[in-house]
Amino acid sequence: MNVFLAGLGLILAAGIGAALVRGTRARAGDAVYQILLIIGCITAGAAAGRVLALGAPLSLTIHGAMPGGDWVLGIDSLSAVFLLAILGVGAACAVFGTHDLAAERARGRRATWFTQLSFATLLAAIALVVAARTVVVFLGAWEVMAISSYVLIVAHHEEENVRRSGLIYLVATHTATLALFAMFATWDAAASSWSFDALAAAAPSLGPGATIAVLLLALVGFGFKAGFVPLHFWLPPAHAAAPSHVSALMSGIVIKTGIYGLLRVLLLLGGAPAWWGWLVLGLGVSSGVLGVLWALAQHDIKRLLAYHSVENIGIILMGIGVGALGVSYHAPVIAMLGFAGGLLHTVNHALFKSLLFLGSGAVYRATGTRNMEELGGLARRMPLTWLGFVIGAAAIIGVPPFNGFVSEWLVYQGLFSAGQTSEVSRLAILGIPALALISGLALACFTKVAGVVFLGTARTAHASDAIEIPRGNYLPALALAAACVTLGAMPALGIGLVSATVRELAGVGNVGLPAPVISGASMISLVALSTLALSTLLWLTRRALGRRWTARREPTWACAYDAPTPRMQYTSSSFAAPLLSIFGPLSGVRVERSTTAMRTHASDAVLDGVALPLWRRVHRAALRLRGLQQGRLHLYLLYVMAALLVLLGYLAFGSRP
Amino acid sequence: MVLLALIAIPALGAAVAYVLSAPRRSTLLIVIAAVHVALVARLWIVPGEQALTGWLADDPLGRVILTLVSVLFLAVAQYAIEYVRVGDPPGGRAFVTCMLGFLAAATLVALSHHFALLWIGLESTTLAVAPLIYQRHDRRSLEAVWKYLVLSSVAIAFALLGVFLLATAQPSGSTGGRPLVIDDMTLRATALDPAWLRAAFVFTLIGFGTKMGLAPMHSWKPDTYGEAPCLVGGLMSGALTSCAFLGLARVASICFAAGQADFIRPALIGFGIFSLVIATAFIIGQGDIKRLLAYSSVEHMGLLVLGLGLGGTGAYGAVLHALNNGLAKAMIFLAVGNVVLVTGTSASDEIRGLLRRMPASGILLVVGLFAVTGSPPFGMFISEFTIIGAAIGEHHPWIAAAVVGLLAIIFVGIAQMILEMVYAPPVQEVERSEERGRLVIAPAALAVVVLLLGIYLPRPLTDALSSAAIELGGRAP
Amino acid sequence: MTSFAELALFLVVLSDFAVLATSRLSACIRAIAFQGILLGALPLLIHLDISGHLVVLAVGTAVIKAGVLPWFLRWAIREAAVRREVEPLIGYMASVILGAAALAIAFAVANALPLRMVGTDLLVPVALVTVMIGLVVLITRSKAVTQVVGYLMLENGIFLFGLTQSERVPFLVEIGVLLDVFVGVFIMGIVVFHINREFDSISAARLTELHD
Amino acid sequence: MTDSQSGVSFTALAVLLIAAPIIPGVASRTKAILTGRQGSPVWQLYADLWKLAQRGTVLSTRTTWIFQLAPVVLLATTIVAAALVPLDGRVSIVRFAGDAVAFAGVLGLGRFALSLAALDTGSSLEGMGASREVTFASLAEPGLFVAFATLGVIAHDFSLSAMLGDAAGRVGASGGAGPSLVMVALSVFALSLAECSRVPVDDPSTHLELTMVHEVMVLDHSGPDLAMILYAGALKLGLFSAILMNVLVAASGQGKWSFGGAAIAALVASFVGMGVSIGVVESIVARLRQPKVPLYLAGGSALALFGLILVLR
Repeated sequence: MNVFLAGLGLILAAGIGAALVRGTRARAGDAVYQILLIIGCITAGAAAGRVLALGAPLSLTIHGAMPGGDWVLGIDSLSAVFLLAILGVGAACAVFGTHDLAAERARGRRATWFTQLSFATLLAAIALVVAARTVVVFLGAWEVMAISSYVLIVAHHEEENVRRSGLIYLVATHTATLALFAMFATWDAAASSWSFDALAAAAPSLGPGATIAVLLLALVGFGFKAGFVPLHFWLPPAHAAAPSHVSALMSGIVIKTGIYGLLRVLLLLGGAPAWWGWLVLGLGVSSGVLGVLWALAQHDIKRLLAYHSVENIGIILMGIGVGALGVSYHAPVIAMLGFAGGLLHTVNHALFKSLLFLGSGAVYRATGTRNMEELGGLARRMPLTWLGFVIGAAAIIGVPPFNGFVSEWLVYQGLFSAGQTSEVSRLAILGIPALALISGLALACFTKVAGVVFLGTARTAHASDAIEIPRGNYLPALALAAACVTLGAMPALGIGLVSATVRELAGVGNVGLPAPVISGASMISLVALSTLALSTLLWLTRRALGRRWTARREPTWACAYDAPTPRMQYTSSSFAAPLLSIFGPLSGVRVERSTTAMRTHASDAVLDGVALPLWRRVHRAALRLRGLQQGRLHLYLLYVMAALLVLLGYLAFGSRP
Repeated sequence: MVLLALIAIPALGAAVAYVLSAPRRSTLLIVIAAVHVALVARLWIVPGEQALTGWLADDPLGRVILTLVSVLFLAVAQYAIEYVRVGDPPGGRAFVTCMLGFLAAATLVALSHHFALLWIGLESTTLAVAPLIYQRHDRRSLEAVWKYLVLSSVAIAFALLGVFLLATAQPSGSTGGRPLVIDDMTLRATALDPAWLRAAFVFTLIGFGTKMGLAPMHSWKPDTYGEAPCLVGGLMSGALTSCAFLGLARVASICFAAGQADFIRPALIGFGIFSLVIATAFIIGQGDIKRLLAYSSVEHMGLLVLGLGLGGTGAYGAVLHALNNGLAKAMIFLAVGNVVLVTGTSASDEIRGLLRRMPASGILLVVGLFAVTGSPPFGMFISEFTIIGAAIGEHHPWIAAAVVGLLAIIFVGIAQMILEMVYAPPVQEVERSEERGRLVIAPAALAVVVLLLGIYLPRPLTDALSSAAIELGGRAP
Repeated sequence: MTSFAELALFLVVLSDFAVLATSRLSACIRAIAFQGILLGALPLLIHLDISGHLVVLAVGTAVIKAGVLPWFLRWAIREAAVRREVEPLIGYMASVILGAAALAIAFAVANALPLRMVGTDLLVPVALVTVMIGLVVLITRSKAVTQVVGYLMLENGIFLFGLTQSERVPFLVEIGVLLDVFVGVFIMGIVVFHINREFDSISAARLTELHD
Repeated sequence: MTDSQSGVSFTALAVLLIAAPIIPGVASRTKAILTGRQGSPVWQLYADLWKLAQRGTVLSTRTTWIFQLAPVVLLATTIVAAALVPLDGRVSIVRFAGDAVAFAGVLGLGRFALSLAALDTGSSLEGMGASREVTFASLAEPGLFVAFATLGVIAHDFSLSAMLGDAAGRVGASGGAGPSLVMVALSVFALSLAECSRVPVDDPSTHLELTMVHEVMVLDHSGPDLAMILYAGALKLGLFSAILMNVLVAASGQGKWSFGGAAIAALVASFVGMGVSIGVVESIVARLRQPKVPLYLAGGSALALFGLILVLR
């Protein structure tokens, strides 16, 4: 455990180091920051790895007069899986971020040491959240994580909408903290102390009402942070506003702490009732479908990726829902499949989503704009970013040689095996068409992004004179891409990583994962490798065949129209139009027509439809009360008299002595 | 002996300061503040001292509030030295005198175990602070001080009536013990006449409630904090309201001892929730930062009274919350003071670009935002968490839900204003920050203390809080 | 002996109504001064064993409440051109009727209170009447000085109520209370003086600049 | 799987690779006969493939490496998909629980590559084709998955070999799952017409680019690339006909053919059958209007869903 804390210390030291070595020797500061941070991640990761490898959870109790009893930290298999994802992706984002900010610092716009310091604090806080074993440490680290990510989101605070998105984010996370506040308070009422073990011990003695309250509050609190549909409204604006390496970390890791929280509560409660499993499965399906639908409607590349995070959280929730159903209907096989699918998809999503965000960050750095309508033809000018992005895209839509497919395959199996049981859990099989629709729409959406942004010809000057970003930037991206491919080609790796936790979650002791999963894993690697082998074989024969015939270069055929302009290419909105028209108003596309122009923009159903109008109504109600304080002393005296009379009435007629 | 010194030194200092010249006045102020803190520290080392035949005594509840007042006064004094020199109307001769007078009166309130003495102390704190509110000598501060004086005097009159009713509730002769002395009254609480005791509680609740600024008797607060200089606002919202809460807590402890718990708990909870609702309504869309902090003070007073009314760990949470709220409120008031000093206005939509113009105060404001709204790393989170835990523990889940909901809305209102002030770009670009170094030390120190309270509660403090909670009809967590 | 006390208490009620009825500020101040004298005399009339501290208390009350404060209030309004009270919110007649109602309520409540009678049974009702009329004056009048007079009347009422417990409430406390009231009114007087200078007329009604 | 068994499935794969291009030929032939025309010979596609293989390629100036990689990936993925399907009606070459998901995933990868290649050329027509192709595919996939789920529930195993192979046959008709199997067959037929871009959804023989879907995506490909794409299309048709044949055999309730030869014959017969039925559909039904296609696909999926509910009940 001390190794882990040493790792965290190194990460914080990296931030402080960057803060100290600022000013003229900023380049040295960057180097110190990167080296220290990577070493910190490796040491902390080693501790987590050891827990997974040896299967021996670590624990550390710090005694002292802290409020709410002494602090307990611990790493069990669940924390270890999340820790590995956090530290790996965190290091990659840090490296990308340093180079990204170096370019910004070169233009002298902003001192970067503060961003680096808060990035290091954020990383350390997330690691602490995952390792916390008492309420005070958990909520403390949770809020430090929320505050430091707020500070990072409003890095470009001179723009008005960045501040607005930052405020929406802060309000959402603070409401989440208050929900957790109430959850832990309800739970603590029955517990002896504020530590998680005491909570676990008190779980059986929680009354039915209290259990429902705890479960719902957990769903709201962690749901806000995870961002499934009704509570996702803060996620797209926050990710669009944040610098790209921060939104990569947030989308890949920070929203996963919500999933970690749900799993931790499930573990402590020892399984949830069936209704909760159905609710989570329902939320997963709705988040998945709506998330990808709204992603299709976006013009801004980072908002699109953010909505895809909502979709993938939906898939993860479907996995957890199936797992919870398995536990509540006492079917360990379903539970193990569901949890394995959900957990592995969390890790996979952390990898390919941060890869995609780093790609979009590189595009933003090179072209200065995020609007897909102004991009195009970047593959030729930024080949390595394009390679990383297309691998990420293939991974996210869940096709065989990549890691996204493995976790979706597990979720499918979980859904199908639930369908085979005789009880009412059979209805879970209806999740299969939903998941198929989600991956179909995801394929449509990422064909659109990859095609419109990187392929075809440059639509504006921004895109045409884009230059490839320096080497330091796309190395982390390619590392993540490599991780996606290896996990895709060797799924046994990923499944082995999560098997210990899955056994714990499903509460089946140390029986192995179901046999079809193990054999399936090796078969999938066979499918993946055969696809790659066959493709290379055909590519080589095609090359050999082609050399005999010269390949002529002509302008694109396009039915012999010889003056095509870049504006005639399919844009992001036209590409998505057929699909969005099918779903009608649900897709939230607002069309503005004037005599001369027609513009479409995507609106968020929950943010514009529910959250903001609700706030305006609360605001209006408050203003109506403003009349109380209109400045006349007489009325103030009357208020005091009224209060006195009320109390005297209470005295006279209130409870008899 | 220490108790008398604690009151006499500031009182004498106040008289002497009136005749001294400006620089020596400031040094006198800071010296007395330091001596006061030292004496209070000595109280912590050897607790339980008595003076004036039991009229002045040191008990855990009083000691916690006294520590808050003393530490707060030291920070404000350090801030005042610079403010007196550089404030828009520089602090005159009466400024330091009134501050020291306030310290003496507040110490009297904290230490007195005789209700009438407590009343006199509270009345003198009101009168000591009145000239400080009128520091700017313009029409708005004149109106503010007038309303403050009239409302407070009426309230104090009711409190006096309450004290007299307490005296009538006490049986005369040997069975009743010394009249109006808290220790005797708690010992012989069952002998008190319930009808008079309840009437006394009603009037003291109105009297001390108005001094605390509970809704609906809070109308003087936004005007007073809005017009008074910020350090005075900090002093009042931190120390004065806590002394008023101490008075109410003393009366409540008598009532709890006399078995009137089921009469006073609904009243306290009712006032608590009502204050929270009113505070929420007025914080949203508030235009002035100082008035917003006033309503935030109303909110936290509501939480204190709610904690006291809930019982169980609520009493422990309430006393700890008084400590945290005092320090956090003073910290954010001093930070706002720096801003108002430089920008000249407290209207929030005219203040922009603090991160550029005054980075230190800007960051302190953001830290203050998270401290005042009870976010975890800070002390306020622990006390709010205890109070809400008590609400659930004492089977009032709906009250807990309502409180959490209102806190969420309040956070939005405060965050909306402060974050816009700090992060929006300044109207005209400014190259070097117009920050005054010395004015940042006090709020920064307070911020550190509030953060520490969230992470580490020293053993003596937790013992004092636990015994205070038991005294107030609750229990330690 | 009790007849003298009852006479004094009756005069106190009379002075209450005088304040309610008059529209001229100087008449108000004279009425409250007269009430001060009565208050000074009452402790002597009620308690037969005239001990040293009772005399000092009585003289102190009389000097402060009858002498110093009324003179001070006159000083505060000396520059005010207008010496008449602005028409109160509910009119003079209504104020007097309200005063009468307060009297009725006071007597009804006084009988219900299980108070161990000390001195005459008239003391508690008169105290309650004075408190209530003080509140009426405070709320309905708009002139700053009249509100101070209302506050003084409120204090007098509570002081009267305090007399029922006088032997139990030690001397030092009585003096302390008296001093506090004196300092309070003193500061209010200064503020009234400043209001007088800032605002053309000293009507408190126009003080509505601060609002949300 | 025993080595004799693998021998049969490998030969079945070889038969598919060889015989698949007949299907479009048979389809156009049947359509010609029904509409009273001479029509092109059955082996027309073989001739085209051979001709294209000899030709040089013309590449657009705008395209990158993805344009040349796409046909290769399309063909490779279709072949791998073939390895997953039990062509001989008993067991496929690669068999594991949940390989139906792999089947759809592999086809998805091919479609992804082809759409990217279409967008790479930068022409608006190819973009339109890619957009429509991806839209219809995303609506057809759920239906296909429901069909697989129904078969899986019947066969109590989510792998294609069990669903379409022996297990379904045994349980099929006898277990009272007959009607739902028929519904699944109909829905698979309807959805395969969409997947392989045949008439009701898309018309391979039209020359008006604005109405095309799949064809317009491959406008810019030429020479061996175009040959690979056409061949992959034919293979996909072969796959779906094999799946359809297995479902129908399961629905009819006879047992499985014990020896290999009959299975191969049945496979070839399914190709011809598929060709004829496509030809019949093409001559009876006209192409659907663009906004009507989602309804058609929803109808196909609803059929499969109804089958699933029947089985789950």
